[in-house]
Amino acid sequence: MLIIEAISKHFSGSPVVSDVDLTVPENGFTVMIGPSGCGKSTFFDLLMGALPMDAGSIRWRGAAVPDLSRLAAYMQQSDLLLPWLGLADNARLPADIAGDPVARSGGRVQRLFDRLGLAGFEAHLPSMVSGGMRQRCALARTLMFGRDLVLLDEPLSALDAITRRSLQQMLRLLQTDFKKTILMVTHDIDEALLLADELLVLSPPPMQVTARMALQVPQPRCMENPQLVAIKHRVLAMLQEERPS
Amino acid sequence: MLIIEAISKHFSGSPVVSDVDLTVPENGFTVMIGPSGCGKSTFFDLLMGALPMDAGSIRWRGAAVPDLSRLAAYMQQSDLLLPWLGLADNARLPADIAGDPVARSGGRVQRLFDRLGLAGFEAHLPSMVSGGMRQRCALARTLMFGRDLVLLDEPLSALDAITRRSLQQMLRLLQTDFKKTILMVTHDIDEALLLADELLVLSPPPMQVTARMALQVPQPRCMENPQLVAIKHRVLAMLQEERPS
Amino acid sequence: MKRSWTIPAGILLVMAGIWEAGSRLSGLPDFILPPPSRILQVAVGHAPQLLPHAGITLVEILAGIALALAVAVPLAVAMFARPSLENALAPFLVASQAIPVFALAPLLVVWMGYGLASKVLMAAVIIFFPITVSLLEGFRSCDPAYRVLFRLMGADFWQTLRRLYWPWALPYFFAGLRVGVSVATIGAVIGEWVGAQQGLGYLMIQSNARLKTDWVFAAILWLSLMGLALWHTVGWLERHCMSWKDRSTQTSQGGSIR
Amino acid sequence: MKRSWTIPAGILLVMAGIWEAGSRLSGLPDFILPPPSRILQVAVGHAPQLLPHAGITLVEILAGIALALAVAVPLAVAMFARPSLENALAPFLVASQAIPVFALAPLLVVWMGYGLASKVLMAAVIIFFPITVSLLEGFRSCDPAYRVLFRLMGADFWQTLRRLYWPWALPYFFAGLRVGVSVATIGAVIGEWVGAQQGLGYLMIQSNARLKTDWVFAAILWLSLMGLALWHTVGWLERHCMSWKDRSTQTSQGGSIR
Amino acid sequence: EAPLTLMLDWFPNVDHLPVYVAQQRGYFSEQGVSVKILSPSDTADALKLAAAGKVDLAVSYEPQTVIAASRGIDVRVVGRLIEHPLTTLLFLKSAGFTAPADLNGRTIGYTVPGLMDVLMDAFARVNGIKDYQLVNVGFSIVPALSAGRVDAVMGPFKTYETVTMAAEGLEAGFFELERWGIPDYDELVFICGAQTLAGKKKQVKGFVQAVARGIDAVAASPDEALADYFKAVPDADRAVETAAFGLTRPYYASGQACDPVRWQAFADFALKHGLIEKPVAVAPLLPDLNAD
Ligand SMILES: Nc1ncnc2c1ncn2[C@@H]1O[C@H](COP(=O)(O)OP(=O)(O)OP(=O)(O)O)[C@@H](O)[C@H]1O
Ligand SMILES: Nc1ncnc2c1ncn2[C@@H]1O[C@H](COP(=O)(O)OP(=O)(O)OP(=O)(O)O)[C@@H](O)[C@H]1O
Ligand SMILES: Cc1ncc(C[n+]2csc(CCO)c2C)c(N)n1
Ligand SMILES: [Mg+2]
Ligand SMILES: [Mg+2]
Repeated sequence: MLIIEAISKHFSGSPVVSDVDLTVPENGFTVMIGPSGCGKSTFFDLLMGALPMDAGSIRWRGAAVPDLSRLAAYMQQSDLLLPWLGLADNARLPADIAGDPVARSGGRVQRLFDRLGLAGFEAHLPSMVSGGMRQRCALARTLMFGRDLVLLDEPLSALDAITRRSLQQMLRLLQTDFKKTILMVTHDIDEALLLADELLVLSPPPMQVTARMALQVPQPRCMENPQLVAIKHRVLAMLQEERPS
Repeated sequence: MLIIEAISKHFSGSPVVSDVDLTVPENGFTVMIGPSGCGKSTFFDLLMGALPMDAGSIRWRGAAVPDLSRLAAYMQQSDLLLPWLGLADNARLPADIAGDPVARSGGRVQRLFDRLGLAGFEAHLPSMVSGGMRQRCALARTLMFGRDLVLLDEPLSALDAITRRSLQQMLRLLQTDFKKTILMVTHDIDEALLLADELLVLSPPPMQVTARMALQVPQPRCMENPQLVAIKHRVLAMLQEERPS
Repeated sequence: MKRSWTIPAGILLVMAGIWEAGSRLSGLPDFILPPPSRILQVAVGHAPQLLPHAGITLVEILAGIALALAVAVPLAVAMFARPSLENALAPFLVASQAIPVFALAPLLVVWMGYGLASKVLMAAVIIFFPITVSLLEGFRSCDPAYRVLFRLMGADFWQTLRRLYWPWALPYFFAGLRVGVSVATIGAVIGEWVGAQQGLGYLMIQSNARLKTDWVFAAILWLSLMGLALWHTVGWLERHCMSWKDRSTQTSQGGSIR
Repeated sequence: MKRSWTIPAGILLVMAGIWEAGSRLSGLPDFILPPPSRILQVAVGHAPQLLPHAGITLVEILAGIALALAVAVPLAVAMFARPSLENALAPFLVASQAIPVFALAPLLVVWMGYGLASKVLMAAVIIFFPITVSLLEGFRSCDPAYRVLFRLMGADFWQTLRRLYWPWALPYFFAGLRVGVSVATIGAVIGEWVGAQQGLGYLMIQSNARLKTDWVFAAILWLSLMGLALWHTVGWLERHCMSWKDRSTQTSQGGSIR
Repeated sequence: EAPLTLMLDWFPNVDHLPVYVAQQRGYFSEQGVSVKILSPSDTADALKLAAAGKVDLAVSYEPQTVIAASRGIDVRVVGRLIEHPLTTLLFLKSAGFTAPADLNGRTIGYTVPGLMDVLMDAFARVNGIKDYQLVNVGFSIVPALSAGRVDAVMGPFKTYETVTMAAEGLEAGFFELERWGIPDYDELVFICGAQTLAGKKKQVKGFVQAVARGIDAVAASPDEALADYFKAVPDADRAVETAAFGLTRPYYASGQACDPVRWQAFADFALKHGLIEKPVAVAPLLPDLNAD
């Protein structure tokens, strides 16, 4: 279980994340949704220790940790692929750094690439593929971290509906079959509703949790489900009224 | 009227864009939708002359042009903000280059920033704002081009539902009130259906136009409209069956 | 970056101590390597004699840097704008680095006489090269996606230069400038080979011939101080011109590195 | 980039023509500036005498470059890894550039004798500096977002160096190396100032003393050719090491620039 | 007053003292010339620039002048400053050499490649030094000697480098060239370009006469002469230059006319030992300033 308590952060005077608590059960799938610029990426950076937090504490499996940098895989909002490496080499990077032999990690990368529709582009440089393909490669790299906790910041934002659908299924698989604990940011409410065990609606900055909804709809879900449609309208209304202007 | 005929492009042997024809009526709003990596960005680059095309011709208002580099404003898929300039300066760049005095362009930028929810962030550097804010700044910069034709490559992909809704309205305004001719790529089918006069469904690479649908639903539209729902299902089905795997 | 003066000063003291002890114990005579105490004594005690020379050399260095910049920047821009020009000029620029002064000295005298000009020119010849090469490499490293953007905005070459290439190449420029100002000291000294009647280089040659090694090293000490001052000036200038980097160090994009 | 030899060769011819005509018409005597025809005649006609000297100098240059690299790369890495070290060492590195050879010559004689070592050392002292400075600036220019990524992947400093900082700084490294190999020629010549019995620098001093200015310039010609060869070798190496840039020039991200 | 430029062979030192005396005491003015004294960047520069007419007069060495003549460089010797060789084969007294033959099997340094090495070879041949090794020490003469890297150095002046060594507590011994088989020659001479001489003969003559008066004045009152010198060259090292002056005094030229026979002998010797490649007839080098 991941327990986050009272995390705060300000940038030069203005608070960006304000006293956020969060509990993600082991093997849970928590999705965060909130207005653009509300502080989601900053929050993830705080969790990962990429930014120092002003206040707050993190506990993972009962133990207090300063941050999740050694515990979680993190897919940042921008792809951050190395321009001089081919896609497969980019994806293999975490395994390479962990010292895995290419022979072993190569197979895993290949399977991921097949699943992500990147087969045939292993040797392409990031500048030679489309934006969506770069995003998928970054996702592949994140999955190569091989960690139990996965933080995803808008992982599917550059993908078309069909590819997105397929990768959503893959993310579910990750949770169910590979027992990962997932924390994800998305702007797509449908995506959130299809995937989340728990949905957090966030406020404009300073970011706070406005609503916490447990979704007990069983998988596989479908957006026609009236329960989901109802939640969708509630979430939309909430986001709408939060808007200052 | 923009008339594009038989544009083709290949990269080292493999065709990416194959014989695409397109007609965008003056003041029209054409939306392109297609699988990730199918060649949409490449197609836009070809139109803008950022990439040389293998074959094809472009006519604008009756005259043949080699490309649209002097005629169209182009918002690329990545934001390409200059990291050393503040957001407002980044947005003002096209005006600066055109030689507009700051006094004049400053007001326009300010109005755009208000509209885009960037007010208060004029002096922030791109690295100090969120992904969605960067995307909005890039959109503001594109609109500062002040050209009649606007090419948008996934302009709203990093935005939350509410902000996105508001900017969709703004894009409509651009068409109706400012008489722009708009060609846009999106992965969001709802967005396409809400905005398009004509919707083009594209095939996986080599990119071809699979279907062309004129949407005569009057504005303002709403996704509950049964006509749109029907089209949405058709498009989804089309994209689905195109998928090779 | 905050710069502390204590560590280098400490190292300097320790090194000077070792050197002092070494030169007293090893029996290496003063005219080969004078002990630091002796050098300091001359450098400080004879400052009234040294400073006028140092002043002359400093003027040459500054003028040399100015001339080098006035040549290097347009040259790098021209070679970047016209690769054929680069192709055509590069051999001559590289060749210019292979010419020792004594081959040029009589020519310089014939063409420019004994004034400041020949010294400034020699210094500039040495300084301009790293700046040109680095700047050119910096221009070239510019991301093509941005180039396309600027072309689409209708920017001509000069606008793109001012707003894109130049800020993009700034760190390269400063790397070149750092090297340039560091070798500027020796550039001016070498310039003083040519018919100088004053300046630290002149003083060094004379003192060397007269076996006054302590004076040679005192002059080197002054030169080094000048070089350091220039180096720190460039560092300050760099931080000033690229202050946006400081402003954005702690961001959600960048994160802080511990 | 395709390099055409015709344009520089053409410029060279035109320049040589002007120089030739100038030196015939102006009455500037041969012993101050020999006409190019004379220089060429010596450089080619006496190649059998010149080449052995050139060979020695080339060995010194190459050894100097190797030594400089062996020092510069670890030094830049160390200073990047420990900014306090940079802080502590920078003054000494900058000072090292302010020391003229003749001040060091006696020391070199005492410590290293008259062998190859002193020449190689002199060359290396001159070459290592631009490489170190450029490489350090390159390491520093690395995007912090990538640094964070590597830290999150659990990469230690060496892994990050190998997979991120080094490839990132490569263009800077090559800018420094270009400058380094170009000044390597003069570095070796300066090294030959003292204690050499052969080499182009030795030949130049000798020819100068015997008023054989044409030989001095013929030696410079050979030196320049060596410098050029090194320069192009670096260019080739750069294109080779950064071939990914070529592969990605024509892309939907980059576009082709007309 | 007609302006004349004089470029020295090296940085100013007591070798040039008579010139400074002439300047300080207004001898040049009395001859209707004003002299600007320049230092060269290299000893060869003075000769080159004089030959090219870019300076009017230069201080040069007889060996250098002969080499220039053999290369067809048109110079004229118009006067003398030092009338015997000062160049020596110098060593540490502690080495205990008493005759050149003691240098058999030794390492010998030299200062200027192309000049001193050739002279050394000639010296060795004349004096039967065998299997010695030559090393170019540049001007790191004393370090090379005291570090034991070389046993002797060809090139230092017996009147100057010996003194700088003494100042460092090193006693120098030396073999004088003219005593050991090298033809006697004029160490320092005044030269000018052929064109310059043709155009400014009167001024050049005036210059030479003024220098001759300077030399006479040095002989007459050495202490005042030295004082004048220090006035003109304030940053000279007093102790060293005073001592060097004492050693140099006997060598200031007694007359301004060069001896053609002695010059020819040296030129022939130079040809024989490879200092020059083409024979030199010295007569055209040594114009008679008094003839018209
Ligand atoms: N260095 C900084 N200085 C000032 N403000 C900053 C800095 N870094 C981030 N911010 C602010 O923090 C806020 C949150 O940014 P963040 O990237 O976390 O948003 P986000 O929720 O991820 O948005 P998006 O959905 O658009 O990606 C923004 O308003 C941004 O301007
Ligand atoms: N230099 C290149 N060499 C080889 N293939 C390339 C090159 N540049 C682009 N491609 C290929 O062209 C195809 C189309 O890319 P493009 O960026 O146009 O896709 P897209 O439709 O914009 O996708 P997305 O929706 O993911 O942005 C991709 O399959 C890509 O691999
Ligand atoms: C004080 C004094 N010492 C030595 C020399 C000798 N010298 C210096 S260079 C050179 C060779 C000519 O190129 C000679 C003989 C001098 N002139 N003055
Ligand atoms: Mg974000
Ligand atoms: Mg795209």
